[in-house]
Amino acid sequence: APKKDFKVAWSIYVGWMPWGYAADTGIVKKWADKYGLTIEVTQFNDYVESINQYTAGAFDALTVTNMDALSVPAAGGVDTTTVIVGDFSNGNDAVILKNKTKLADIKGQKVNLVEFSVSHYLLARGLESVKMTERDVKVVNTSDADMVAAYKTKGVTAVVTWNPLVSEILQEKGANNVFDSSKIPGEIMDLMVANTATLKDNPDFGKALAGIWYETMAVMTDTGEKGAAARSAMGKASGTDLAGFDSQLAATKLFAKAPEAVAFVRSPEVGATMDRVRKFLFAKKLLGDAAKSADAIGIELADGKILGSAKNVKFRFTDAYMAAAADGKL
Amino acid sequence: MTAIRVEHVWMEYGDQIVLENISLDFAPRSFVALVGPSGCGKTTFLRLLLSEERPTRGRITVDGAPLAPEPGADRGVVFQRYSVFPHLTVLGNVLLAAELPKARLSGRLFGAARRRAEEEARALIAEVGLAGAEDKYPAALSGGMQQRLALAQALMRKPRILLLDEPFGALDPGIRADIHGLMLALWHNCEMSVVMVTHDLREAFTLATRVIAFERRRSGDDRARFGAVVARDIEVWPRRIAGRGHPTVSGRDDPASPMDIGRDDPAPLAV
Amino acid sequence: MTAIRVEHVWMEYGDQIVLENISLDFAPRSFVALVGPSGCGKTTFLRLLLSEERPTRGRITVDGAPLAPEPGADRGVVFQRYSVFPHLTVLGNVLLAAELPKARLSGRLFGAARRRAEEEARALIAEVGLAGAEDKYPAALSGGMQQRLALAQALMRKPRILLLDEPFGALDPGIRADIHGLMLALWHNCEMSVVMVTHDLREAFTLATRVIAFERRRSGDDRARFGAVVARDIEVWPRRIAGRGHPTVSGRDDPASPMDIGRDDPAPLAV
Amino acid sequence: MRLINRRPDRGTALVLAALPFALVALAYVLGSAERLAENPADKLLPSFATMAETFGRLAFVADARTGDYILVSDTLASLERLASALFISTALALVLGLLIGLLPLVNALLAPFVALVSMVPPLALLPILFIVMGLGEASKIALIVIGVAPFLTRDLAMRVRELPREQIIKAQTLGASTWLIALRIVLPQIVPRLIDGVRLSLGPAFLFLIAAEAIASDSGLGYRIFLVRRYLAMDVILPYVAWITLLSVAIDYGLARLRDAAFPWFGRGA
Amino acid sequence: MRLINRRPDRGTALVLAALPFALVALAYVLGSAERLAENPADKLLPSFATMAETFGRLAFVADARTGDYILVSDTLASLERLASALFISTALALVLGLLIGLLPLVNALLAPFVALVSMVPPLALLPILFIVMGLGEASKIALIVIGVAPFLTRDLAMRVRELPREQIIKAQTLGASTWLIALRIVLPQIVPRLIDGVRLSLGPAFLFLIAAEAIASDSGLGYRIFLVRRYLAMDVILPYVAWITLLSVAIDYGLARLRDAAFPWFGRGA
Ligand SMILES: Nc1ncnc2c1ncn2[C@@H]1O[C@H](COP(=O)(O)OP(=O)(O)OP(=O)(O)O)[C@@H](O)[C@H]1O
Ligand SMILES: Nc1ncnc2c1ncn2[C@@H]1O[C@H](COP(=O)(O)OP(=O)(O)OP(=O)(O)O)[C@@H](O)[C@H]1O
Ligand SMILES: [Mg+2]
Ligand SMILES: [Mg+2]
Repeated sequence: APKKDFKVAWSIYVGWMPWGYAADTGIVKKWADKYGLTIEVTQFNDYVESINQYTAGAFDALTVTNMDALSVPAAGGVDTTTVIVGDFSNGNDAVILKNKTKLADIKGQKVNLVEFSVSHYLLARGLESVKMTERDVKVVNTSDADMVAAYKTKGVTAVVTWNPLVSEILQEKGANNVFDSSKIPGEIMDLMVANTATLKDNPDFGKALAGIWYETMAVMTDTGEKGAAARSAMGKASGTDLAGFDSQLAATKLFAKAPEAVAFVRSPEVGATMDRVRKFLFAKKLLGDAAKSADAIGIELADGKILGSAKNVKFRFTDAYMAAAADGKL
Repeated sequence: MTAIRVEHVWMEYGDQIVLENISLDFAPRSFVALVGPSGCGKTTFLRLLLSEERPTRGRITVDGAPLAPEPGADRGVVFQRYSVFPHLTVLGNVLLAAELPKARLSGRLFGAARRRAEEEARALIAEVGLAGAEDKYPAALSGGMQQRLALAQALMRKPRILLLDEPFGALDPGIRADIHGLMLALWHNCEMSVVMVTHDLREAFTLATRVIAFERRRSGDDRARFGAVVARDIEVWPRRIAGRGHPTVSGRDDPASPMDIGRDDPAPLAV
Repeated sequence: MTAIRVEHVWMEYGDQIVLENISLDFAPRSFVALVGPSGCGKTTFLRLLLSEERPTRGRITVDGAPLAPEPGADRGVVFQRYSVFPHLTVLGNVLLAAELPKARLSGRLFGAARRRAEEEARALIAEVGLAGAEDKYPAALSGGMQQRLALAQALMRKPRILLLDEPFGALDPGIRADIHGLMLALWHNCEMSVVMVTHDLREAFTLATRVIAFERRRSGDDRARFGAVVARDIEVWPRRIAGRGHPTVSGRDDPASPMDIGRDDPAPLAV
Repeated sequence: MRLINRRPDRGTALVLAALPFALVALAYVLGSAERLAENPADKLLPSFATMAETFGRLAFVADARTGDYILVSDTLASLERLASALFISTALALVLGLLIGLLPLVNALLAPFVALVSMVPPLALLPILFIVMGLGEASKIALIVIGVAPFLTRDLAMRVRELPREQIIKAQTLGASTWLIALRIVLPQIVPRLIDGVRLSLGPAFLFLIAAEAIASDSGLGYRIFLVRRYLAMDVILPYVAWITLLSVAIDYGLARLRDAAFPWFGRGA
Repeated sequence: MRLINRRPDRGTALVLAALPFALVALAYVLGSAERLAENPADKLLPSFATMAETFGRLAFVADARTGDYILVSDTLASLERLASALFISTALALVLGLLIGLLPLVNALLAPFVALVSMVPPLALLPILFIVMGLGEASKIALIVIGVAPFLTRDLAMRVRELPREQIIKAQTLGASTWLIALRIVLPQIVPRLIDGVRLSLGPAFLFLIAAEAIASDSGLGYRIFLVRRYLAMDVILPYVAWITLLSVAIDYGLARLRDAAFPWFGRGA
C-alpha cells in the first residue's frame, strides 16, 4: 500500500557505515524530503537481529548480504528486492590459520566460525578449491563478538571471519590469511534490500535510497579533506579510526558510482553466484523445511531470468534504482 | 450478650489428640480463667476460639450462631509469645488499634479524631506502665514491656471477647497488680467476656468468675494418644458480676511486706 | 570456687542509662534471685554476666580474674524468650549439650559414649516432664514445653555459673514444683552458682540464698535518664548452704488444696 | 470472609493456576494466526502444529549423519554443564557465605569483594576468561559460576546473619567452638535456605548457560538456540525455550521436595 | 577468644577489605606486564597507564563533532534506562509479590505463572519482544523488567509469607480489613526487604541492560562495550566494566543507607 513513512535498518559493517553517516549528516532527510517521505534509519549492533526484525516486518529496508537475504527473509516468505548493490567483499572475509600457511593444512582441524554465515560459505568455497569438503574439518559455532578473544586461546587454530575481526586477528604473530574473499570476487555482496511489495507500491522510496547512497558515496570517495573527514567519522562510529577504516575499505570493492553497480548486477556472475549460494543453503537445510530442492525458492535476476521456482519468487535483483541514479533520473 | 458455647470439640494434630471432646458453656460477660499443666492444650483452645484453627470435630457457637470462620474485631487477643508490630513505635502500636477500624481506607486518623485517639492511647500506655517509652520500637523494649504493650493494644479495641494467653507471666508483682486493676475495671465497664490462660492460681481466683482446669488423661507412656479434657470447672464464690461494683483487687492493698516469705504455695491442681 | 564480683558497673544504650553504678559480690555457690520491676534492667544484667554485652563502665571479675570476654561453657543460660534450636528434636537439643564439648571435631558422639549421653539426656528430659516428646521438633511444642527444653539443655552441661531469666514463668504450679526440686538437687550436688531472674517472690525466697532487688530511681517523667540501682539485698534466713542436706522445697509437700484461694499476694516490692 | 482467609480448594486452585497460561497461549494462537494469514511462511510466530512437528523431529528423529537425537544430546550437554556449575557455585557459596556471615574477620575481608564481584557484568570480561580457562567446557562452567555464585554467597551470608543471635550465644555456653557452631548450629539451618537460593538462581544459571554456549560450542540447548536464531527459526527456538523452562521448573520442584523431605523442621517457625 | 567473637577494629577492617582488591590488582599488573613484555601491542591486558589514558579521553575530552563527553552521555543513557526499568520492576514486584504472598487466591492464580516466567531465558525471545515493543527505549526497559521483576516478585512473596502468622491474626482482631492489613502491616514491613531485593538484582539488571544495548542502540555503556569488543579494545572495556561496577556499588550503598534511614526498626529483631 502507498505510504509515506519508512524504516530502514542497518548494522555496523564497513560497507554499510555510509548509511549511518548519511543519517547523521542530513543526507537521508534531504532525499526523503525531496520525495515527500520520512525515512527513519535505525542502527543495529547485532546484525542477526536486524535481519530478524526486517523479516518479521518491523522494517521496510535492510542492509544484508546476498546469502543472508536468501536464507532468512526470502526463505521466510518475505519477498525481497535488492535496491542497491553497495559492494562486494574483496578480502574482508578470510580463513585464518595459526602457524600454518596453506589452506590445505586445515584438514582435521577445528574451525571456529559463525555457522550458516558468509564465513561458513567462504570456508565451503575454500575447501572446494583444495578438493576437500566440510567433513575434513570440524566446525565450532563461535559468536563473532568473541572471535578475536577466541583466537588468542590455545585450543583455537583455525578461524573464518570478517573484518574488522580479520585485521585484528592478523596482527597476531603466526596468524596467516590462507584464503579470503578476494579469491571468490563478487560472491559475497553487501546489499540494501527492501520489501518487494512496499517498493512496488512506493517506487519513490527506492529512488530515495539510491539518491542517499550515491550522494554519500560521492562525499566518501572524495580524495580531499571532505572525504577523509567523512571516512574518519564512519571509522569512529564503527569503533576504529581513519586508518583502520581505510584498511577495511581496501578489502572492499565499493561500487561508488552507479554505472559500475549497474554493470555488475547485470553481469552473469550474479546468477552463477546465487546458484552456488542457494545450493549451499539447501545443503545446510536453510531454505526452509518445506524445500524439496534448491529450486524451491525462485530468484529473479536483473535481466528477468529466474533461478528455481517461478511460482515462488522471493528474492529479486533489479537495476531499476541504480540505473535511475546512473542516468541522473532521481 | 456474648454467650460462647463449645460443643464436643476435638482437636488433633496428625495422630496426636490435643483436645478430647470438650464441651463448655460460657455465660455472657463471664471472666473465665483457664489453667492446666504446660502442654495440655490451653493455647490450642484459645486458637480455636480465635478461629485461627478449626476443630477437627465438634463446633463452637457465639450467641447461638456458629463462630465466625476467621479472626475478627469482636475477639481481641494477647498471645503467649508477645507479638507486637516491630515496625511501629509503642504509641503507633496502640494507636493502630484505633486507626484500623475507624479509617477503613487509609488506616490512619488525622486532625481531631487522631488527637482523641492519641490521648486515649497515651492514657492506656501510662496505665500499663509504659509512659516514657511511647516512641521506642519494640526491639528496644524488655520482655515484660512488650507483653504490656500487646495488652494495651488489645485493650484499646475493647473487644466483646478478650482472649489472653498468660498475659501477665513476665510482669513483676507491682505492675501486675496495677494491670489486674485495669483489667477488672474494663471488664466491669465494657460489654466484655474474657478467657484467660494463666499458671497463677491466685491470679485465676482473684480475677475470674469461673476457673476451668484442663488435664490430659494418662495411661502409661502412651500419653500422647489421649487429649485434654475438662478436669475441674469451678464457679468462684462469692459470685462476681460484671458491672456490679469494683471489688478491690486483693494484691493491691495488701499490707504484706516483700520480706514476708515462707507462705505456702498454691499447690498444683490435684493431678 | 566461683566468686563473681561486679564493680561499679554502668550500662547505657545511647543516652538511656539502664544500669547505674551496680556493685555486687556473689559468694561461691550462691543461689541469687534477682527481682525488680519489668524493664528495670535484669535481663541486661544477665547479659553482662554472660559477656553478651560489655559494661559501658566498671568491670566484672570471676575468682579475681576479669570475666572472659565471650560466652563460654562455664556459664550456662536460659533466655527469657525460650531459645532452642529449631532444627533439632527435643532429644537432639539436649544431647547437643553433651556432644559439643566432648566431640570437638565432629560434634557428634558414637557408640557407648553416645548411649551414655543419650541415657542421661532422656533422664533429664523426663525430669522436666517432656518424656514422650523426645522426637518432636520445637515448632510442635507448647510455650512451657519449649521453656523446659531450654532448661534441660542448660542443665545437661552443669555449668559453674547458671544464668536463668524467668525460667519458670510459663510453667504450671505442678511442673514448676518438680523443677524447683530438680534445680535444688543440682545446685546441691554440682559445683554451681546460680543467678535467677524471677517475678515470683515466693519462688525467689524458696530457692535462693540471697534475693537482690533492682529498682530504677524516679524523678518526674524523666525516668529514662536514671538507671537501675540495687534497692535491696537480702540474705535468706535460715541460711541455705549448697551441698548441706536437701531442704524440702516448700511447695512440693504443701497440703494446701488448689481451691485454697484468697490468700494474700506477695506484695510488690515497696517502690 | 476476608480475601486474606479465602483459600481455593484443589480444583479451583488448578483452574486458577491454568488461567494465565491459557491466556498467554490464546494470545499466542491469535497473534500467530494473524501473522500466518498475512504470510504463510512467517517465521516469527509459527503455529503450534509447526512447532510440535519441529520439536518431534528434533526429539525423536535421529540425525542422519551422527545418529544422535538432537534434543537429547543438546539437553545432556547443557545439563552436564549446568550441574557442574551449580555444584561448584553451591559449594563455594556454602563455604564463603557461612564464613562471611559467621566470622566478622572474614566478613571484613571478603564481604566488600564479593559484593563488588556480584556487580561485575561477567559477559564483558569474557576475553580474559577465555585466556585463563581456554575455550572449552571449563570457561562455560566458569561463566555460570561467576554469574551465580556471588549472588548465592551474598544471599547466604545474609541468611546466616538472620539467625537469632541467642542461638549462637547459647551454643557458646554449651561449649561449642567456632568450628562446631558452624558445623552443628549454622550449617544444618542454612542448607534448606541454600536450596531456596539455588532455586531462585536457576533462571540466571540457564541464562549464563545459554550465553556461554552461544559463544563457542557445538552442542547444547543454548548452542542450538543461537544457531537457529541466524535464520529466525522460531519453530525451534520457542519449543527449546519451553523445554528449558520445563526443565528449570522440574529442577525447582525437585529441589523444593528435597528440602521438605530432608528438613522437616524448616519453615515451621520455632 | 573464639574466631566468631573476634571483631576487627576500623583500621584492620579497612586493611582487610582492601586486601582482596590489592591481590586482584597485583595479579592483573603481573599478567599485564608479562604479556606486554612479550608483545608490546597486546590488547588483552593493557597497562593501567593505558587504561587511565583511554578512560580520561572518554571522560574528559568532548567529542569533536557532537560536543558530547562519551562517558557522560553513555552513562546518562544507561542510567535512564536502568532507573525506569528498576522503577517499573519494583512497582510490579511490590504489588504482585504482596498480593501473591498475602492472598491465597492470587497465590493460586499467579504463583505458578510467575515461577515459570522467572525461568524463561528472556534473551532467547528477543525477536518477539522487539516486534511487540519496537526497537526504542521501551523494549530495552522491557527486557530488564522481564529479567528482574519475576525474581523480585518471587522473593518478595516469600518474604511476605515469612511474616509471623500471629501478626496477621492480631491485625484481624484489631479490625483490619484485607486492604488495611496490606497497607499498614505488610507493606511497611516489606519495603525494606524489597530494597534489599533490588540491591541483589542490580547485577542482573546491568546484565540485561548491556544485553539490550548490545543489540540495537547508539548510546549507552553496553553499546560502547560491544562496539569496541570486536577490536578487543580492552583498554576501553575494562575501565567501562570498572565504571559499571562502581555505579552499581554506589547504588547498592545508597539503597542500604536509604533503608537504614527510612526503616530504623529494621533488622533489629522484635
Ligand atoms: N537494644 C536496646 N536499645 C535501647 N534500649 C534497650 C535495648 N535493650 C533494652 N533496652 C532498655 O533497657 C531497659 C532494661 O531492659 P531489660 O530487658 O534488661 O529489662 P528487664 O528488667 O529484663 O525487664 P523484664 O522483666 O520486662 O524482662 C528497658 O527499659 C529497655 O527499654
Ligand atoms: N503444630 C503442632 N503440631 C503438632 N503438635 C502440636 C502443634 N502445636 C501444638 N502441638 C501440641 O499440642 C499440645 C498442646 O499445645 P498448647 O500450646 O496448646 O499447650 P499449652 O496448654 O498452651 O501449654 P503451655 O502452658 O506450655 O503454653 C502440645 O503437646 C504440643 O506438643
Ligand atoms: Mg500455651
Ligand atoms: Mg527481662
